[in-house]
Amino acid sequence: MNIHNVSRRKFIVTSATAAGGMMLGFNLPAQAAQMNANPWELPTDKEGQEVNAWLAIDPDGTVTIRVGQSEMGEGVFTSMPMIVAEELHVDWKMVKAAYASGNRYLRQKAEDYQVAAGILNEDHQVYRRMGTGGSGAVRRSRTFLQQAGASARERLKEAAAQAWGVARADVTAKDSVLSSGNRTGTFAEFATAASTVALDVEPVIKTPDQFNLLGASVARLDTPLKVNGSATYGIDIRLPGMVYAAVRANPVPYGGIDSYDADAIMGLPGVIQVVEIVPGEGQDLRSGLQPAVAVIANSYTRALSALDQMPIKWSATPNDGVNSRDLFADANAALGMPGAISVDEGDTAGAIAGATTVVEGDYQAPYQSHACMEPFNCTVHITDNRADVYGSFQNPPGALAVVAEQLGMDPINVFSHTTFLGGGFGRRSRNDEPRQAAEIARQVGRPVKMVWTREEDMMQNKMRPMAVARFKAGLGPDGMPVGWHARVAGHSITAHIRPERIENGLDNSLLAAVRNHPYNIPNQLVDMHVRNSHIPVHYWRSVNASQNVFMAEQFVDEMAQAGGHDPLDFRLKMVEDLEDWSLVLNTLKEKSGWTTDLPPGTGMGIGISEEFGTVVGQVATVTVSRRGQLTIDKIVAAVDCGHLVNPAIAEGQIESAIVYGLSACLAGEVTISGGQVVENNFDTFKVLRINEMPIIETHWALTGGDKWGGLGEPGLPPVAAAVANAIFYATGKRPREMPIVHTDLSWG
Amino acid sequence: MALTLTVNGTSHVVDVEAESPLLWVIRDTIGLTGTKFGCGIAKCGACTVHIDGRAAKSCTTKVSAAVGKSITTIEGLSPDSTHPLQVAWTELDTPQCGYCQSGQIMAAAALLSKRANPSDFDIDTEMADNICRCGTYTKIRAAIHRAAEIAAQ
Amino acid sequence: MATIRISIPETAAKDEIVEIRTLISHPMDNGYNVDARGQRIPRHILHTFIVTYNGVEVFHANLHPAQSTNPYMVFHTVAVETGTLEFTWLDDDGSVFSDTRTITVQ
Amino acid sequence: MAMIDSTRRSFVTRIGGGAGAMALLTVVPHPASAETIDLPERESAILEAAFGSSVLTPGKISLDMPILAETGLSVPVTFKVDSPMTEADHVTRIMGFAPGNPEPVLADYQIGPRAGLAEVSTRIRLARTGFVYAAAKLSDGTLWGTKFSIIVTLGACVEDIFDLDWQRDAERRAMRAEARAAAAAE
Repeated sequence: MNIHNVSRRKFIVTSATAAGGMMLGFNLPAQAAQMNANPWELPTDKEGQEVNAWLAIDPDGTVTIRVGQSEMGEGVFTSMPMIVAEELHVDWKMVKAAYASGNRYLRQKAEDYQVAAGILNEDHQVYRRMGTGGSGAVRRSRTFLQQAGASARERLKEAAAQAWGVARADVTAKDSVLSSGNRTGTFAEFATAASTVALDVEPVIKTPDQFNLLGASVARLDTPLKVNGSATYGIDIRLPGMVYAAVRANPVPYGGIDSYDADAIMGLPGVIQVVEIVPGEGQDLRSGLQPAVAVIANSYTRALSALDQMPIKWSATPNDGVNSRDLFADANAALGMPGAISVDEGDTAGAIAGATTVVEGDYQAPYQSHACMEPFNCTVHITDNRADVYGSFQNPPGALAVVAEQLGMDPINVFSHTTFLGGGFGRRSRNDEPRQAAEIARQVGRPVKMVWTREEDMMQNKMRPMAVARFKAGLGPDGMPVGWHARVAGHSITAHIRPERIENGLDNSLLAAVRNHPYNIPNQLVDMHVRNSHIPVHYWRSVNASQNVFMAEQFVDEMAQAGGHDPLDFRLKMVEDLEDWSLVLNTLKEKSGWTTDLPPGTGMGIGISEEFGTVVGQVATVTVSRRGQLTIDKIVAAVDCGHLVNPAIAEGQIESAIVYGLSACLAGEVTISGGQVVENNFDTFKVLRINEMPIIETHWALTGGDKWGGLGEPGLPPVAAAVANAIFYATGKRPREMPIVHTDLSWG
Repeated sequence: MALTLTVNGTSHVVDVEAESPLLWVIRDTIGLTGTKFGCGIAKCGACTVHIDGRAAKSCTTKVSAAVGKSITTIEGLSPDSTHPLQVAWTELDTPQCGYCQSGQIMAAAALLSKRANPSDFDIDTEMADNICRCGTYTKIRAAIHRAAEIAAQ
Repeated sequence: MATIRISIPETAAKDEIVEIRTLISHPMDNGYNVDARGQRIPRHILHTFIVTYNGVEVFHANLHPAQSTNPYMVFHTVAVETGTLEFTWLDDDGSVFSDTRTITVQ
Repeated sequence: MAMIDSTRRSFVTRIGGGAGAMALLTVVPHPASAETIDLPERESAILEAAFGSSVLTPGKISLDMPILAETGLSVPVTFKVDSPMTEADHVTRIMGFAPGNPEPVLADYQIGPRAGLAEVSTRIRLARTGFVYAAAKLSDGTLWGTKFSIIVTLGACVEDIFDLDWQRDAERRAMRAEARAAAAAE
């Protein structure tokens, strides 16, 4: 049964992953088309024929489908080509993927067939959207990728029809073969003709019920490159004549440099020069150079050891006294004052004042680091009137823009080449590092690869913001909420990156999953305070929902307990008018064997939230020893993202988000002391390891229709709440602070 | 100074300082970039190689300590990804971003050479050094069991 | 005190069109930036830039919040006669910044 | 200060590789094919007040700026008008607009024959991806205009990544407000 032949009926698809077995979908035989280890746009090895900007067909039938998003593990190098292939009717075994060109994105506007089909307008760029974020790859690219495949298919059919003297309607295209009656031909044969065919009407793209390939768990195209070490990441780039740069900035972000003694290390082996990086006029925290110093050498290890031996005196900064304790105290103090209002419905204060029971809860979440496995790096090669920048970009046009700005070059002459990313998680959509590499290359005058140590990567990271919250609710005689007030104080990314979008102190993104919780409560007040420090912040997997759901969904449990309700039924009652939330909660109830009747030291807890259009609920089962030793036994997730492109990859993203979320709620955190990041490597920054891995089950509860929810991030926010709520049932103790390691869980 | 290293059966004469980390000699001097840099303090496992058949963190192994030894990197595990682990890894589509997977596979290969049919407990203790930020641990565990099956056939 | 940098040829041929480049240091707070508490930093910009040539106005710019920090301006004028050019910037807070340059016309 | 060279407004580029046959990709960044340049309401009102009319004929004035900027904090731009700048025929005023900015006006220059050349370069702030407009008034009273589409990458996803979540929240709240109103009416 193909998931998508059953469109209207809501159903649950189980693909337990205990042994990675797939209940549904199938693995096609290994790819015939050989993927390039260097994934950036290459002239096709053979004289391929480009039918449109999204696909080129080689004489041997290989079809290179270009990918606008960055492959950082979320599977876009497979899911995006699947969308094009669904319409193209190509033999999937002949498909290989390569990145779309960041430079071409600049120089070319939307193609005519996209404009004629009403999918894009003439002012859009040819690849429309090359940033990767907000779990938007499928949702924001689906229509124009389907159109690219459909319009190419119809042009291939038209070329064959004209050659055979038949009507296009009498030509069929299936698995790269065109046929009409007894005549057949391959896509490769008609590719050149197809590239110049003009259609009076562009084909209409398929609706989900017509999908054949989409919905199947086809094997990932990039896996063969990732099991033999051949896949190229930014850190692996090697260019002829390339030199290496080890760079270090003031440990207090954006602090200055008093002095450094280059002569002390010039004589060390392989050292070529020392480069000082000075911020230009008007460059600031948002995107600009930090004062830094780099040692250039003929190998990275020589550059790094020289940098370590070079005496450097960092300037004092106004932020030397900043530490997490004071930042939290300042933010918690703000919880006592009215903030910028985001939601104000009914008379919340009155409702709470008149309530039978009043519930209150304070929570806290620290700065969090992305800690991608691949430390930051970038390679820049400047020639007379051209610059090439290689790296693990999550926003290739942004990297290109930054290098052009820093070198004073016209962006048209700058070419970004995206590699595979050793993790992005939002961090790599910020391009201060390519700017730094461009400045080094400008001074060095040779191709240079800049590599950050793990310590530099952690200390100069743009963090997931910290936040604190206070909730207050009034319950009626039936124990259901009559009034609900949420107030958040925290570090605002918008205020840091786009201050002009802050109107009288309000940043709604800081309230994600608090402002748009699903519960039907008559009187609601949500307000907030911006409390920024000098620490730069940026998008982290699921952004602020990653702390807000830990806080809000624990408070929902506190209301349930105060009202005498089962936490899951309590939520079901407040979302009974919402079909998708009810389906997810009921699926969870059934699949997790939900109960709060468990022996002491064992507990089940629930957490549910919606982000980027996808509703994810999770039930955690935990065991806590009397001495407070926590074990996460199992996480059961129920997900409604509407439709699935590749179930196996989608399931991998839910599981990945759960593990990333567990790392951030169990023991991992970033604390600031003396204005600096304390946890600067994996000895002090704790992440989940294989021996701590729970069993994870993912169940699809798809409502279909026009819902196309994201998958890279929505799986993360509920896990911290589910674990915390489970801990309460196991121990009676409520961990109000992330990470949970700060709470003594001993009981009995 | 000139040192001779045997990597994946090939000997290389490299002009590097004796205390250089083996990781960077393999990556920058010899040019095998499949072995990855993740932390530099032997805490993440991305740099795992084999030295005389045993798993070693190449970021904290001095190149001088590897002279005269047989060094194996991910590129040397098999000529065409036919090692049971590579077959199992591909069959289960284990990698996501893939950056840690060379180290994961090399650590798993050393485990399999010690224990042909490792238990989950064996895997937990042996593979706890190898961080995966994408969280592919379930598939890593399943792929190791699958590789043991393939090797046994 | 705002630092001012002006580049203009010292000599020019009669009626030659000369390029003038000016830079003045000023934060140009556009009124849409916010402080660490998310509160708007009030608008404080240079709102007018006037250039006179022997007393005759040859360039007049109304500056707006979209003008970048440290306003930079490149424009041209005809070297009609030897004389003095005066460059004046007017600040929201009422202060006036000015500087002069002379040009000799053969 | 390196000024961006402005020689590449429209050119033909051969796309290497992929296309066996040479694919001529002509970039006409801002086809001013329409009869007039129509500005959004806010901007045309200001233009009306300043120039006496907001009907701009495409031509004579050009905008030279990079097609891409990262933060948009300091974007180099050159306003250039094709005019002899004589007593009889010269530019009297040049204005620039950015509908995507919190405030519409980018630039406003009053010049005359004494300028000799109608070309002004500066650096401006742009808040988001979109069109930038330029308008020129000549001594004969005629008005000319152009527009340029620029991409601002940093913060581009700030406004839209939560679009769907806010929309679904608004729908829920509206549905429930109606239900409460209906219940109250009974």
